[in-house]
Amino acid sequence: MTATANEQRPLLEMRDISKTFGASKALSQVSLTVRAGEVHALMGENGAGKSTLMKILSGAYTADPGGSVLIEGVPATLGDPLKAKAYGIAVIYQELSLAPNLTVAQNMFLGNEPSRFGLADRAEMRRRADPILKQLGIDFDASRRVAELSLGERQMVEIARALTTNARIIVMDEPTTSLTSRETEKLFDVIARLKADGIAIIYISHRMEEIYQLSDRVSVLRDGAYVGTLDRADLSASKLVSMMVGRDLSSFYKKEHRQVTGERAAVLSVTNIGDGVKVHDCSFEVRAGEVLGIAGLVGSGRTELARLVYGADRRTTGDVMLNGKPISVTSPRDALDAGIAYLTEDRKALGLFLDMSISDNINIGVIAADAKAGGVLDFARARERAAQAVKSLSIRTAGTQINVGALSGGNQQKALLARLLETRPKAIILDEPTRGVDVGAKSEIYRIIDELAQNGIAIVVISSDLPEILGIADRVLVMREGRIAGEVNQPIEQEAIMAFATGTTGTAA
Amino acid sequence: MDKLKFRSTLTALGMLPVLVLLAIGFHVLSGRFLSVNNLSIVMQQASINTVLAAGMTFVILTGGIDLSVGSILAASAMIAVIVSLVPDLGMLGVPAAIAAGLACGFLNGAIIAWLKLPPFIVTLGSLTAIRGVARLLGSDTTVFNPDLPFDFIGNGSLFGVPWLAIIAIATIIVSWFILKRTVLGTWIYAVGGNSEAARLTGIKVPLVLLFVYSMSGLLSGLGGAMSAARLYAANGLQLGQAYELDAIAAVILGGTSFVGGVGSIWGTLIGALIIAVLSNGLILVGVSDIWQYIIKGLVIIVAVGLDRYRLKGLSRT
Amino acid sequence: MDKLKFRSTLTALGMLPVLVLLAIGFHVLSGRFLSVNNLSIVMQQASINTVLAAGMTFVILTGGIDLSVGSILAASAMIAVIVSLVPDLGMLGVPAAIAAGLACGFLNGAIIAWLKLPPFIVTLGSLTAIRGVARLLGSDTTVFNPDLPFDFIGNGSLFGVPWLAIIAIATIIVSWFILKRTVLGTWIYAVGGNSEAARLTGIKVPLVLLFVYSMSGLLSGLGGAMSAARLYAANGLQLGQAYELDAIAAVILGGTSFVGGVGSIWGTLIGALIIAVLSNGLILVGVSDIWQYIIKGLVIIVAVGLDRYRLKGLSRT
Amino acid sequence: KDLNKIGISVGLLGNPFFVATIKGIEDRAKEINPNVEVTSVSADYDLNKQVSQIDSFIAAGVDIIMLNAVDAKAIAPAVKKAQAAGVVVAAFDVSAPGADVTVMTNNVKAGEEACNYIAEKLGNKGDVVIINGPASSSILERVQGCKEALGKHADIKILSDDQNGQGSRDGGLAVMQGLLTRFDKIDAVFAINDPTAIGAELAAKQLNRSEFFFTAVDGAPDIEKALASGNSMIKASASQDPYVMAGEALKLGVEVLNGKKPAEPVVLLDPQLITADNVKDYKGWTAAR
Ligand SMILES: Nc1ncnc2c1ncn2[C@@H]1O[C@H](COP(=O)(O)OP(=O)(O)OP(=O)(O)O)[C@@H](O)[C@H]1O
Ligand SMILES: Nc1ncnc2c1ncn2[C@@H]1O[C@H](COP(=O)(O)OP(=O)(O)OP(=O)(O)O)[C@@H](O)[C@H]1O
Ligand SMILES: [Mg+2]
Ligand SMILES: [Mg+2]
Repeated sequence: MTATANEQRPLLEMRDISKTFGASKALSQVSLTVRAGEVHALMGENGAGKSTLMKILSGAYTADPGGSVLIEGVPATLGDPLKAKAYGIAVIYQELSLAPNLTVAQNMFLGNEPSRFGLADRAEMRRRADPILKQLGIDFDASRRVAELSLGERQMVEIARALTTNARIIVMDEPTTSLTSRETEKLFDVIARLKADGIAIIYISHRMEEIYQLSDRVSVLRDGAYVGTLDRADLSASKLVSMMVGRDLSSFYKKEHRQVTGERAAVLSVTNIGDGVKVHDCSFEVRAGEVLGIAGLVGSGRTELARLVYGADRRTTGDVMLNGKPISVTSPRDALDAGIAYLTEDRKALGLFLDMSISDNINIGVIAADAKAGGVLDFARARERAAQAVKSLSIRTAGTQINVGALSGGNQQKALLARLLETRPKAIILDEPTRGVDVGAKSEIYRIIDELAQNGIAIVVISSDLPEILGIADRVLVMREGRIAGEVNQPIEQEAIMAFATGTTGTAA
Repeated sequence: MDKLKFRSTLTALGMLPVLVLLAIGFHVLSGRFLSVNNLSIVMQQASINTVLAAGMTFVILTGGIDLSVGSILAASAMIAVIVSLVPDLGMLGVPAAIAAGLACGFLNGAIIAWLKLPPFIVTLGSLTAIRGVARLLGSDTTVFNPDLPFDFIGNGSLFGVPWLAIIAIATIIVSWFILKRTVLGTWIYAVGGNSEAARLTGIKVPLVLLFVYSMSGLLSGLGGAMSAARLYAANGLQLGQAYELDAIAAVILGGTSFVGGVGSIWGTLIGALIIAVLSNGLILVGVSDIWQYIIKGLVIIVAVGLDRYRLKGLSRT
Repeated sequence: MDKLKFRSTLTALGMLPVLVLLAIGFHVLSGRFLSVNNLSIVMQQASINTVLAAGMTFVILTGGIDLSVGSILAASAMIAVIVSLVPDLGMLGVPAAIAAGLACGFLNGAIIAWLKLPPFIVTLGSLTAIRGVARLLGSDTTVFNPDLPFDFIGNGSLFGVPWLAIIAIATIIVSWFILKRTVLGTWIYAVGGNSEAARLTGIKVPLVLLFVYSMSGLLSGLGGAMSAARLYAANGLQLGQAYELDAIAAVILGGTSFVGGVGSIWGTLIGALIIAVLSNGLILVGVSDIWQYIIKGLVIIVAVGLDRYRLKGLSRT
Repeated sequence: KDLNKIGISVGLLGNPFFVATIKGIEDRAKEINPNVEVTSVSADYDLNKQVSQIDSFIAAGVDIIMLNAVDAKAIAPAVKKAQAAGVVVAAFDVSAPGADVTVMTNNVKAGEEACNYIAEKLGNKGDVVIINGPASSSILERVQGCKEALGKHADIKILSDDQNGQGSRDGGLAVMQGLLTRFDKIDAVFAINDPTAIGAELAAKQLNRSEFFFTAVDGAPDIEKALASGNSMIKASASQDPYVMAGEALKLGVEVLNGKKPAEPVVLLDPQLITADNVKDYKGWTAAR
């Protein structure tokens, strides 16, 4: 396959693309060549410039003058999304770009509505939407409003949207961050078909196994510069990683040193919790130093469960106990005061204050406790905490006073994690802790989780990334349709989890 | 499923229950509120605000605001009367007013869409500037035409329904059609819901903004013509003062969200009717002016409160 | 680095260049604008709006709005004058006014924070209702007290600086301190930046909202006392009409974002000064009332436009 | 016909002037029928609002509408509509074309008297400032009367007449501050009403300017005090009597209601110039009657 692809004329050539944001350079002189019918993976650490390059391709950003883009050898003028669309470029954006107030179908055809004389043709829209949704195995209705969907479901809508246009080049910027293996497989089927139709796919992901499985060629960016391209045949983990980070990165997720015995006391116990709508009758407990994984399909209610425990939503049934004592949790404040912390899966919408500094973001949970008399901020203490956190979590930044919004995804995630840790929790719930985080940062986050566990903190990790769950969890609960469908103990097997998640074996353990 | 259906019906009804309650309350207290005669008066009184609020709905749906509607109304009304005084061409007053409103709205829209300035400041600026122009048009006095050729608009009726009310209803229906049946309508909602996402899908956000502010201007111009037709006169200084607040209140009472993207034009109609019913009903009941203020303010708050409570009882989020 | 520094200085300066330009322009045209005497007048005229706008800054930083400031000012001014008429206790007029303002603001805040109703509607309701209360307080007439015990506030000065201006500056400094130096200030920015994230980090969002609306009320009350001291009188109906627009304009001119989370109190001060300079300067130059409207409106738009352009020239996004 | 229900619409309630008119109407009405129902509303100087109020009054079945027109010309159609519905319209303070009766102050004369006083005091020579207000008929007439009076004297110069003090203390103060900076020497100021004059005087006191004096129109309660104090820069005000004026309008209106056509449909009441000398005999707006 690579042989035939090699002979083809490139479908897309990007030459010497640079992009400056204010005073910082996100891309310098990057070039990229993509052929028809290939899956071209684009890799690089967080902040390497992958999304920026793709946004230039899609017309969301205009590149600095000097570079050029050729499509089928003809220079193309991009610079506005409509033009890019006309060239047959479709993009699945990393930061989901859906209008939450519109329905799934409306979002899929936004800017591209089937119409007669300017009148929206809803029947036609449904007619064209349904097969695409079916192809992706989407089981929610196209008339649902996007605001009601879970993050994973939204990502599926974003993917479906890219398939509505007759694109020649489809960019997928981390399409699977909130997807579990079942949805991911569906996506891969679709990709295979697109490929067979001669459509070029630029695929960005931080999940190595996806890259191995899919890509024909891999290009790597580092610090906004082009590093090189590998053919499928030359692909190896160590080579890729060293190209990406410029140094060797030894193994990630190890946990041999941690041993949890059944004797340890339960720190967090939840009994029969439910909200009467999306979560029913869930019970579990986590012991000190234990990492409890929660798996399940997209929309199975894992996030909802975590939010109930944390008091972010109101529960209708159930109790929460910490260290054997019942606690009353009716708001996140209560949970934090008791010693339960929660890392949200949606760091932009629900986690960070993008217009505030890194230091403020890290300190926001503890400034009240640190404050001097009269609620006056203790700047020295805050600076110290921020500097300490930046060091111990190796957050890569020019300083602690710059806006957190200027950090790359992985570093934003670490900053958010730092905020939770400052509150010195006894139990901590991590919802998709490595969503959109690069390999380097991922392994650091795993290291942090490991350290926390060693310090006797009870940890719950919700993740859609099955290898991740397999790698770090001591025990896995599987959710299906708002209930705990089963528990998988060591040795943890992928098949067992999937069987519970899809409901092909018996019910609750 | 039944519960879901019931819920969506209730949501769509919005503030209608409040409107009905108010109407019944006033009737019980005054014994005259629900007379045909009075209802026609209420409709007339609501009509101009309804037309302004329809335009405002477009604007607020995109997440913007238009403070200049009152001033545009005043300037257009001036033009309507001035043109109506031209012999033989008097009927042109109405299109002239509408065109003037459209021009003002277009200007607002152009500045907001292309120069990307905040709508609040731009329309606050034009609120002031256009008010000045309106005064200038009549050299700061009242212009008056007792033989207004299009006075039927303001004072006539068709099969017992005042023309003003017919125009208002027509405006609502046209607005509904644009918002719910055309592609443009979807774009308006999309821009309000997530303007960056809209841009990325290739929607020309500036054109959408230009449209909504132009629409608001056009409808303010229509409101000016209606006002002129009703009063046979216009005054650049006094006319339309603080109308923007009433229009915005109608929109928000009707359930349209200030951040954009959520709301319906029918809600706006009900909101405008609630405001008119309050003003008329309180006079009918004989409440003194001072207490009218107090009661009006409280009713507005309580109405939205009830609405929230009603919706909350149904959902759990 | 140098370029970065230059840029951030310019951003912090905000509309200051516009203010300076306006001042110089008016001085050239009138030859009197920059006299000590006139500057003191401008400061006085800006002072009440500055105080209201400071409160409004708190509110807008959380993404809310307070339309009721003008009405609260009127009610508090009434109370200030009425209390000042009590023999021997006259000086209590000032604290009484402030307390009344605080109470109104607290009410607004309580409804918004706990019943979760939209701020626009709640404060529109209280704009109307409190206006009614203000009229009721004086049985709908002007109350006046030619021997106001605290009239020095309105007409006296300290080392040549009018007391009104001193109060306004003090308000700005206190506000700055709260916003930038206290925990509460950080929470206010956090709630405005992302209120759901704020809730999830354990910030008691309702309490923060309660605080900002109370603050806005309190400062409106202070504004009422200042107005009473300046005029020796108060009128429940006329006082403070449309002041909310001026206050909001000052905040937005000062660069605070309508969606919350971004902005500074110094910007607000400059915004309020721009508005006062415009009003005073145009009279000084002898522009007629009508043209004052037109020019004021245009200048406001142009000023924000210039500001945008200035920032754009520096970044490329 | 009996007098059962009265609707009053005034330009702006909350102005003590209109409070006095309403009291005048209520007192006269109670004399005729102690159980009379009176509803008073404020049009806030909005013609649309006033027309709506008139519509509502018609629907509420009032016998008489006591009208203080927001616009002396443009109110005509609404008056006609009310009369067509069998309601008597009695206008006060501002003329309303076609009204059954109108009782108002002679505003031209008020302006004239106030400015004659200026001319006299200045010895027919000097620089005068007119602080204008919202362009309503009564204010236009006052300014007209003033200008006529001053125009008779070639040596009197009008420095400014196009600044709007909004008819309020607040506006008067702000405008006067600007005018005082603009003009180094002023000999006299005519303010279109009392609140404007008081506000303007505050500005003068603040800036330590005392080379001039004020006259105004109204005779409001606060100006009584100022005049009585003797040290005020306000020297005279052409006073109106809102209580009597509105009461008179109601009386004439009731006569029309009973089928008696008034001899004179428009009654002009002469203003009375009050000064420090005669203020103690002046019966003010809020005086108990
Ligand atoms: N709108 C913007 N304004 C300023 N800087 C930006 C902007 N967008 C991106 N950057 C910066 O440009 C650089 C490249 O960002 P980009 O989002 O392209 O990285 P990425 O490779 O997609 O990373 P990730 O894997 O985390 O998605 C980063 O340093 C980022 O901070
Ligand atoms: N705000 C909301 N309103 C209505 N329904 C919602 C809302 N948020 C989530 N849901 C629904 O609740 C169900 C559970 O969502 P939840 O986010 O808990 O799932 P999840 O297992 O975390 O999935 P994901 O991996 O997609 O995050 C989904 O079917 C989703 O559609
Ligand atoms: Mg990216
Ligand atoms: Mg989830």
